[in-house]
Amino acid sequence: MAKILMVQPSKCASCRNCELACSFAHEGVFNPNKSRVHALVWERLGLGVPLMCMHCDDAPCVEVCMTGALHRDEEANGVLWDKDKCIGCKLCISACPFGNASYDSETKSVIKCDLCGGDPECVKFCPNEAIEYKEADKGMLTKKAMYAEKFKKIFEEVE
Amino acid sequence: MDLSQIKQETLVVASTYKPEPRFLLAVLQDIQRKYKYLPKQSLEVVSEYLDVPLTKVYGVVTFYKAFSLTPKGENIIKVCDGTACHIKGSMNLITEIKAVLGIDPGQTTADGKFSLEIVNCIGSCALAPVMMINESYYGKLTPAKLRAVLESYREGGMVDAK
Amino acid sequence: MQSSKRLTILVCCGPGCIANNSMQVYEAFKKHIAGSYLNVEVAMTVECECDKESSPAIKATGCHGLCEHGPLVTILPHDITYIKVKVEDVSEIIEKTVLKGEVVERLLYTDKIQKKKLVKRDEWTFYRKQKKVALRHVGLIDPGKIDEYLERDGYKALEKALKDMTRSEVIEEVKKSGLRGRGGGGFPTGLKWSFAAQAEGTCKYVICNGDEGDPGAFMDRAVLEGDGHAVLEGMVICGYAIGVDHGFLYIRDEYGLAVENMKRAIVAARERGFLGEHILGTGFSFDVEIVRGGGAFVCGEEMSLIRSIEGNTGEPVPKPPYPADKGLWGKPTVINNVETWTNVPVIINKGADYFRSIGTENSPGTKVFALVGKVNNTGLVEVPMGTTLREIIFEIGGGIPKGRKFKAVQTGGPSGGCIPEAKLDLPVDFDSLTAEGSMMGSGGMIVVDDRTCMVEFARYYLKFLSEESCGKCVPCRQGIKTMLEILTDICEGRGQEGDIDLLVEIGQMVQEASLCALGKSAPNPVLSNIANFRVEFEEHIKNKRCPAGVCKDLTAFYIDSKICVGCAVCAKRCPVGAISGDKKQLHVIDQGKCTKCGICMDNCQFHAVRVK
Amino acid sequence: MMSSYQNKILRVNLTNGTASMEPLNTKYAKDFIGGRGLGTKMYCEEVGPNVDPLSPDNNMYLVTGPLTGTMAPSAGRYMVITRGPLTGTIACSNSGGYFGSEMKYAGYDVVVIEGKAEKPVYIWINNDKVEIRPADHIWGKEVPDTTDLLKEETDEMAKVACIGPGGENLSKIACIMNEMNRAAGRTGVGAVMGSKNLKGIVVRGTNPVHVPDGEKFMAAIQEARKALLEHPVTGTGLATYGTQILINILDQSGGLPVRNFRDSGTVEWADKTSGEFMIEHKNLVRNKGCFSCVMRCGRVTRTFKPYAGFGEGPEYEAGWGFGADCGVKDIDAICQANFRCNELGLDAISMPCTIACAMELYENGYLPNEDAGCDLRFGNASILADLVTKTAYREDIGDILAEGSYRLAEKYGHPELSMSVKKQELPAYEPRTLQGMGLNYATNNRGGCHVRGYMTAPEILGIPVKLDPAVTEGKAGVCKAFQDLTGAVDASGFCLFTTFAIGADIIANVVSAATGIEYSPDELLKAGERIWNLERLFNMACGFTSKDDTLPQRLLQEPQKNGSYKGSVNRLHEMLPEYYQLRGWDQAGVPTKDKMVELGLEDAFAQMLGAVEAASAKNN
Amino acid sequence: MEIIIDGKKVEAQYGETILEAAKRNDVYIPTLCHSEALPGLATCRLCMVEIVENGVTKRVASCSYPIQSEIEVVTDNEKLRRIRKTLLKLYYTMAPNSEMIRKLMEQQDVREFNRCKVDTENKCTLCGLCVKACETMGTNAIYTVFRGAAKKVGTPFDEPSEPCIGCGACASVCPTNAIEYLEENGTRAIWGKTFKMVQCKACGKYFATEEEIAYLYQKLGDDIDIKKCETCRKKANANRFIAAIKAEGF
Repeated sequence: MAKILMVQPSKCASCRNCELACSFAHEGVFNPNKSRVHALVWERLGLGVPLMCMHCDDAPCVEVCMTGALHRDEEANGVLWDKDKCIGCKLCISACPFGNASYDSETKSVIKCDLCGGDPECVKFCPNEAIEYKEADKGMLTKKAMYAEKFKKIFEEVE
Repeated sequence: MDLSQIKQETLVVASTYKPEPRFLLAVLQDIQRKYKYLPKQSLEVVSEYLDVPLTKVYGVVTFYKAFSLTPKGENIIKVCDGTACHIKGSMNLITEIKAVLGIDPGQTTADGKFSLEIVNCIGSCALAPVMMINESYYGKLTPAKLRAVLESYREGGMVDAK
Repeated sequence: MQSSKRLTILVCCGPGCIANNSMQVYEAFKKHIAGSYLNVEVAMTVECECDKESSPAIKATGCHGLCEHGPLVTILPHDITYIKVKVEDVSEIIEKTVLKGEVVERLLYTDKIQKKKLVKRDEWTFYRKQKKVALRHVGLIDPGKIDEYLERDGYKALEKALKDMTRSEVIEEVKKSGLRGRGGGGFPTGLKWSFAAQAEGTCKYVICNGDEGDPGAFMDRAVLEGDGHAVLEGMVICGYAIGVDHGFLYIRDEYGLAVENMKRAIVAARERGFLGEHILGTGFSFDVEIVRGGGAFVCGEEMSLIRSIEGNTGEPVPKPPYPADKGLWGKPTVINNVETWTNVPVIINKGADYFRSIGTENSPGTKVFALVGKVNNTGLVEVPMGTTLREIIFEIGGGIPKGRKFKAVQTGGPSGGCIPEAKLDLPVDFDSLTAEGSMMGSGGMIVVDDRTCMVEFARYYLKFLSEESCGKCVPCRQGIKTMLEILTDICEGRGQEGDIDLLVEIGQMVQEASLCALGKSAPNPVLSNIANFRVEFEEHIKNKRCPAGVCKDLTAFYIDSKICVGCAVCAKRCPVGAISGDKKQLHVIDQGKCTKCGICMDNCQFHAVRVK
Repeated sequence: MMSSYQNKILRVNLTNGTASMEPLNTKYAKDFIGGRGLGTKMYCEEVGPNVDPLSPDNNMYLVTGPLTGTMAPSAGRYMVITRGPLTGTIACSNSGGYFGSEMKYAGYDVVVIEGKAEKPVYIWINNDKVEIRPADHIWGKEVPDTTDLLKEETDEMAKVACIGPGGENLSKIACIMNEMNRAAGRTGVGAVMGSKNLKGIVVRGTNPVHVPDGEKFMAAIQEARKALLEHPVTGTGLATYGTQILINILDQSGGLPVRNFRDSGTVEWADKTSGEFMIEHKNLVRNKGCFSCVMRCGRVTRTFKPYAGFGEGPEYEAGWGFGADCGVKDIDAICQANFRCNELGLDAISMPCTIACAMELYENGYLPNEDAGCDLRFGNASILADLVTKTAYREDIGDILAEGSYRLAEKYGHPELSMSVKKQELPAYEPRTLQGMGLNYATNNRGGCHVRGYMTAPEILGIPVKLDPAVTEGKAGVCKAFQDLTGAVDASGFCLFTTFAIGADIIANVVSAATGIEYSPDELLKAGERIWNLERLFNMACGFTSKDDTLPQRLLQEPQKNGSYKGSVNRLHEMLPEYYQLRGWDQAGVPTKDKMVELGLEDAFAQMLGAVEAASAKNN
Repeated sequence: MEIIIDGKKVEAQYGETILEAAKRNDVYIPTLCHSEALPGLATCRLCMVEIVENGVTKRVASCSYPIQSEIEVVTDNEKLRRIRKTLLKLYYTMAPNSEMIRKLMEQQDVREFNRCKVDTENKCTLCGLCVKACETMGTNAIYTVFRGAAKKVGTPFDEPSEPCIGCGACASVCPTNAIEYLEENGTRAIWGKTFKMVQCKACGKYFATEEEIAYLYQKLGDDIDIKKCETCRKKANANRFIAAIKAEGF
């Protein structure tokens, strides 16, 4: 079974090493603004939540992409972005219900998790094991689904 | 002309073709023939009828020489600038027409009587330099002959200047 | 030509003649016959020994070729041809020639080479050197009457192909004939067909390219107007050969008569079973649809034309894939030009060997040219490939008018180049013209004399091309624009040292880098003019002088006092009254008033008007 | 060459309401690295000695290090350099969190604040757009509300450094808070900001920080990361228990100061205030790290009734301060008081130490009841949070607490009861047990402070080697080495805690890879020494002499009451001369010219001498 | 199949373009109008290479020439350099201030060409990527109008184009940054059309045009909820985690 990224915010130390590792791996510089993962920090709660593309099975970003730049890659078990095929309409960014993609107008790039080709930097550099990349056993998938279900409910309440 | 009438008429013209994009040129040609130009409203109707984006309709209209977006004068002068006519002095005709009517190619006189166009070969090279006014040919023109022809149209009639 | 004994009046209604009021002449004949014939009917019949037919036929035919002298009227079976016939001549012709068989001397053609008036058309030097294959029926038949086509072996080739030949045999025959595309490129037609036949996909198309955009060419128009069935027959044969059931005829919308005549031809062919379902009772079906072009020279380029049929702007797309693989709507498509199609029935009917017997080894058959410009016999000519330019211009064309000096002949239109006097003995075929930096093109042949400025002439073509380029690729759009700017500078006295080399540099790049044939050939007029008339360019740049007296900023006319006889023609013709002088006295041009139109120079029979 | 510096300085003048940018002085950057070093150099150049700390003439320098904003582990720090109102020395206060790195991403190595705004303002730095905005509506608000409001008004993703009521009311123990709970805590820098009518600085940056050679840099930091993660203290200890783990360690070592150092050594209930107990007692919610941190010593904590609250901390020194030093054994009360310090923007070391001082004054009867307004006896947990609040707002007794322990004790006639050096309160390490720490306190350029030469490491923790705390021999050398190393670490952007696991070699390696300037470990230490000496020169120019290199009397004379080192005093006199000598100073603690030339500080030295002469001339 | 590029044997797939094969084998060929997302324009002609196919030597645009036989490709020789240089002179007259053109000129060692009129205002080289992008989006808001030297990219009658959603894909694909695109005060302006932007329900940031949102609803159906900017959506998402964590007692 393919691996998936698992995030446990309760373990996040808000150190944002994930952002640094990600931006360095992808951009060659340190710039959290261009990271594919963001540890959003609630200062009052002292809580960080690392967020990146959820690699949805039926991803709206893929659906709106007219050139196939965003596509589901079965081998990677994720939603990948092909720079060469992107025309910069940026609709994927608005389409993502989780806000997990952004656009860098300087480099004309969609900034979005690409799973680092199977060895995610954020995972490697997370000191607290808040982000893990694991074989998705049945239990974890259920957990992910459970999370999603729970969030959906809360989301509705928030809205 | 009132807009709804143009729309109505355009639709009538367009409806003689199946609503397929490939008939775009054909429909436009028929409308051009009807009005001597393509009213904006017609383009919109055609765009909708054939399901061709208006941008593309406009792109096609401006691409081909057969189409005009501005109304034409009562009499359309087409001066041939085919090669044979060119080497036989067609540009002198243009100069002369400008002197007489005060219009450049592509323009229409203020009184709406004449429009001037430069066209590619009209296949009458033997009569070079040649021009057409509406459907009539005037060949082997000299500035003097040209002036007479124009005068005759001005008076509303036409003259056999051949 | 005398195959029919029937009394027939042929009125040329080709484009040149129509412009000379030939339709009115035709109408006048009809009116006169209708109004007066009853009186002469018996006499006519007896005298003419016509068979069962009882009334003379009046035909509005396609172009006879010698447009310069139109309208041309030929009376058969007497085989008397009159030139420059006016409406007022009609009653005299009926009275004298139709009724009595007499010749009206003043309407006869004076052959300048043979130096005598000639009655029969075939005797004219203009026709003697010609060989009509593509134009075999044009001018002889009424295109509106399918029977006239049938009488002359029309649709026999189709019948032969359908009933006696397999598809591959048809293609083989065309391949064997060596027929090359008459639209300009000269690609072997049979090969093109075989590619399309092999291409995958069941839906394929046949297209006739009738988008004759060359300024100075009108042979396709003549065929479409004068012998549409020949085109249709060629297309149907191709359709059979490559397994297609649908064809398109793309005709310039400006060719109103051609469109009308082709429409009628299609209807008639359908009625007779040569088009439509189950052609000639076989299982083969094929139909043709007319598409009117929108007026764009680039649509002569096959991919552009295809895009145009699809309802798009006529922008070319990169090749390969070629239309034979991916053409109209992405399907395999054979696209040939009008003249190519008309040759097909001849090849099938008479065989490839016959066809090969005409013309040269590598360019068999004939080629139709529109011979225009500074030549006496302006018009359409068809000659076997290999005929020399000299024969065409000085024999068929009758040489240069007004005793002026031949300077060059431009072939291939905007895609071609100029050929100077030194190369006049060049046999005309695809390869020899290309070798000279020109090309066959669709068959425009423009003769220019010493009153043509070769710089301005190149500029003219570039101006044309800058407007006609679709503008898609940069070398073509910007290259032409830049070259035009430089040439305009040269013509207007702003030429700079190095401009010629720059033109060559850009020109060569445009040839190499352009996307389609329009761009690839666009620099030809400039490059060939530079190659052959470099001195004239240099004269413009260095001495700010236009030797031909065309570029107004670089021209001043004067009247040579040693030559002027004071005939006052120049003064009379001058549109601005810039020339004065007493009768029989030296005339003088007022440089302040002169607009440099050159009319004085063109009209002075003594060649007294000179360029400073 | 591409380096991790942004090579740009932002200068905001609040008097004129102007903002300008200028290039970084690369020579200064090379010699002083950044942070504390670069800031001090700039301060000395641009301001000089003897400026009233709370006057508009006192500039404030927010300075990042070359590692700030990079992925160097635990290196997201910035420094505030100014002249401190509490001590009158060069003040330099260090903070972590995200503010420093965000400043770097906005494109600045240094932000200089000059002058004084007429009315309360805040500065909004959005990359290269800089605005000075009115802050009347926020003035008076506590730190969390201020932070939220400023972000709301600017950018949710922005980072805020601000003062609370403590700074507004010019408390000399006020600090600058960033991300609500991170503090540039000591020497009263919050009051400097308050004196400028500057409520906060909001910064948002989206620019990159480059390194000259990515591969080389990553290799360097990987080595550092590995060392940090594998070390028991930095890898697991701090993450699990935070710095509060030291309570039990110091208590067991007999080095825990108790009740304003009166009952020092050990206290039986110390473990009830320890990091371990906070876990047991469920105070700890989770651990937290600053930007790029791998040690994650931060504590997210909650407290229970009657001291219910939520916040961060405490650090060991604050926990000790409100705990052992005030004689309080209720962890909830300790935590809650610490929360209040953060919310109000007060130094959580000086604050409890000042309270402890007040308690002793009170118990001794020097501080009258009517002034105290409450039962100020040691161990009264219920008054802590309230006293913090009163200090920030300068209410009642708070008005004098806000001045720090020295001025408090002085007011009530017993300055010797202020456990401070150069008027700054001593932190949680008993110099009578930790002899070397005593030397560090005494010689420290910013007064009573543990983070300039953390002698606890060798003397208690055995890092890098265990030294007997009771011994004075050799301590001068160790102390100097620690001080110099700390100088370089503070300049680089690294967190001082990294030095538990990594030494000058690795640090030099990382700094070299980031800056593209090759620093050998020796050169790095030399830079640290240069910084230390420049600070010393500044202080001397301000009138500080070797007389100020001392400890409170009690520590030098009064035997320690409890613990393993019961009966000991600090033997500073055994260490100080050696220390001066090792530093290349004369017996009066004045830097020698030769040493100054060696360090390239001759200009500053001349300037200092000039100032001293001018001062003595004025006195005469 | 095997082809030869610059003397080196490389593997190529039947039907792929020369440019693709070259790129895969790290052979650089200059391009301007090439985009893998919108292939086949072949308008810039900078990618001309020389090939020998069936014994015939010719120069072709590598971006669109399919490999159908074992050809030999030369990507750089005197003739090709001359073509590129001359071509770049023309580019200079069109878009002298475009960074991309300047870069290519520098790379190909071409100096400023001032013999002819230089359009200092212009940056567009009419490569056609914008039109193709717009077409790909299915919006068809812009098209090439007129032809030849007068050709330009535009909207019908030069008026704001009704179907334009303001996505800016055209500007994004433009290699010479010729398309102006201005976002300020809650509006976005492009191609003469000014769009009202939608404000994030949470933070108030203007994040998309109304038309873009409508387009998305049309594509994705009404289930999708686009009322917030991506940052706030991310925050909302984070909030869901936080709520869950809170529910579990921190």
